[in-house]
Amino acid sequence: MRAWRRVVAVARKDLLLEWRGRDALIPAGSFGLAVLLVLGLVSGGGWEAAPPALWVSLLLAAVVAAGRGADREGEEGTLEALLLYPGSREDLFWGRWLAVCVLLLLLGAGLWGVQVLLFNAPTRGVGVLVLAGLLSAFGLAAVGTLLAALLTHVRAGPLLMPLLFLPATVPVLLAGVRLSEAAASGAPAGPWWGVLAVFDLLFLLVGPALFEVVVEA
Amino acid sequence: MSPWAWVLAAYGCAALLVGGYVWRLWCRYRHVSRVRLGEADG
Amino acid sequence: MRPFAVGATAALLSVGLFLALWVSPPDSYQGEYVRILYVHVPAALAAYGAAAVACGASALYLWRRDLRWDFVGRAGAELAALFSGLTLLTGMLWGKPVWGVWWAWDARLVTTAVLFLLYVGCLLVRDLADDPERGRRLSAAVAVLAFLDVPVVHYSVVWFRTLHQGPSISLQGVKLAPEFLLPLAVNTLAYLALLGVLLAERARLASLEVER
Amino acid sequence: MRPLDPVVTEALSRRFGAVVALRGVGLRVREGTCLLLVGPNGSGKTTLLRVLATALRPTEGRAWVGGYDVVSEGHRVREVCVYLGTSPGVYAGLTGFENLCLAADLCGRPRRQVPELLAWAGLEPVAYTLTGTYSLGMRRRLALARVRLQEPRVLLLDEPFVGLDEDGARLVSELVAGVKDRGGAVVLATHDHHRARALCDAVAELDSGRLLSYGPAGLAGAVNRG
Repeated sequence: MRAWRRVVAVARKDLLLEWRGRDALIPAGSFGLAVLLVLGLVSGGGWEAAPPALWVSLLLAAVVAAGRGADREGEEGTLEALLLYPGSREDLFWGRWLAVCVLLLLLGAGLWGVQVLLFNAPTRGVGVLVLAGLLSAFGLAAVGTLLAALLTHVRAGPLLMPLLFLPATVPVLLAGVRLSEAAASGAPAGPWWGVLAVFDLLFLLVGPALFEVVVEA
Repeated sequence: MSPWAWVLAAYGCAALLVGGYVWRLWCRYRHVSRVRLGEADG
Repeated sequence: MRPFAVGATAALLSVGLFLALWVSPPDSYQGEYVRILYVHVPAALAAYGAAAVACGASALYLWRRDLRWDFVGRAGAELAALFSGLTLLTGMLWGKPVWGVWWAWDARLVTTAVLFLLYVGCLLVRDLADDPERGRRLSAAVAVLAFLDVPVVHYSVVWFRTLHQGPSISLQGVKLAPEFLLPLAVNTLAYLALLGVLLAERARLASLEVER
Repeated sequence: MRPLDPVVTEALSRRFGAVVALRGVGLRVREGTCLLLVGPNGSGKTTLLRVLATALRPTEGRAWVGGYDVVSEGHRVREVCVYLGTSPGVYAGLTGFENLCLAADLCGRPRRQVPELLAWAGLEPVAYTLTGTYSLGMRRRLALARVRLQEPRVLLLDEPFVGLDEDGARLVSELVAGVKDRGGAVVLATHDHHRARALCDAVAELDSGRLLSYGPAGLAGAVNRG
């Protein structure tokens, strides 16, 4: 009960700060938009280029969004205060994870809408896409939260973020693209639900444990 | 290009990379042991 | 023990080289290029071995906080980057004449590239951390994360390619006859021995540098 | 051999690369007392407090807070001890009220204490404005209210008087007195000896990470030298 209260408190704090400052959603969203535009431009903007463009832009936007939550703690010694409260630090991970999940779902929804407009993409199979979006948001938020915490005490941390985040999340990218294609064409999804599930399971199990190790003094 | 050129290029790469790594290890060994000897001298 | 291990590794490497360059016949399909595989495949196995060692030692370091595990973990991460880099280079030098392209989106190549990037990141995190102790902890975390992630990456790339289009020329098509198997086995053994020696020496060097 | 005293250190050392911030510091703070740490800038006061608060890991030596080892039982230490560093640790994008509610949620205290704490800290008029608009003194008052919310057994204060007026300094005295009355211990590092002297029972003087002198507040000349 107490752990749940702590998780919700951290997530609400992050989202409230985000709502007042909008300093993650707007930069990450406009960055994703720029990527989508550029990819559409070079690929000719055919509807078959839409799923890769959508997922690449989402992944790149996630790099920005996940890093921002950790940056915000840098000032005023709030991170140290947060870490020195009694109670398990896994709760802090889950709180931050929840907030990043919400941001990623908003980003994903926005980018999907723009992609439909820009690429003239079919809007069939929205249910499949929503589920794929949810599952990938869980995994991406876990990796992002862990890496952002890991890189706060590393020089040039924001530059290392993509180097670690993008290779590590290749499975989400591939699964997302194939599931989007499957949703659009009504084809069977193959092993991709399994890939997403295994990826989520891995990082939701390992993430909190490594987070505790990463943030300790 | 003759096939052997490709083969030798691959083996050359291996020799260069591994050799370079060993060389670097060796230099650092010498550096460490020199510092230790220096400390022992005074 | 140490001179013996180094000598045995050098001997194995020489025998492997001899078998690979002189004894092994050219392959009917790949021709002389098959000789590149005698360094490519063992290097790939050594890279995965080094990554496994890095993961295990890092996990042990995070658990016990014994510096000796960190030395091994660091050696493993460096060697994983080295051998995966070598695998990529030799893979490209094989791919260009045989496949006609420097790079194919083959699952093995992509997975090795991901491994290379993650371990380079691991080493960078260690060097750029604001405190050496923190650097050890953070890079250990990355080493564990990278090793767990790599199989998922591998299978997703395999399925991504194979379910979409027919597989291009893959290694599975090449049957291994005994005359190719022997040099491959000896070279693999030699590279694993080399990995072991380098791991031990790198870890020893790290411990010497800390004592200083 | 768990020590009974609330704060104990043994041969405590901490290095930052080549820089040695603490060298073999051994201290003991008894129940119901307050220890004043003095020393010039860079003498290791903040490092010592941060090691005790589990914000830093010691390089060598051991330390116990509330009877718990700061390295192996850090989570226990955090249950009995509160550290207030030089930065107040409040979110500029949240109001005073929201900051304290967050603190209450995180340490498992009821939220209904929050209005009363804001009144205690004299922040009632600005309770619903963002702390980004607060002065330094007001943010520090908010941090003091957070300490009071947690009611720690061991209180670690780093320059608690900075930016505070007489009224604010009284809040610090009340907190310290409260901890001492409950049989806890306070370790306080400051250059403001006039305000600190009245609160402290013992003085420890640090220089370049070394403990120069340690004794009852009345006897040691450290306060004047520091």
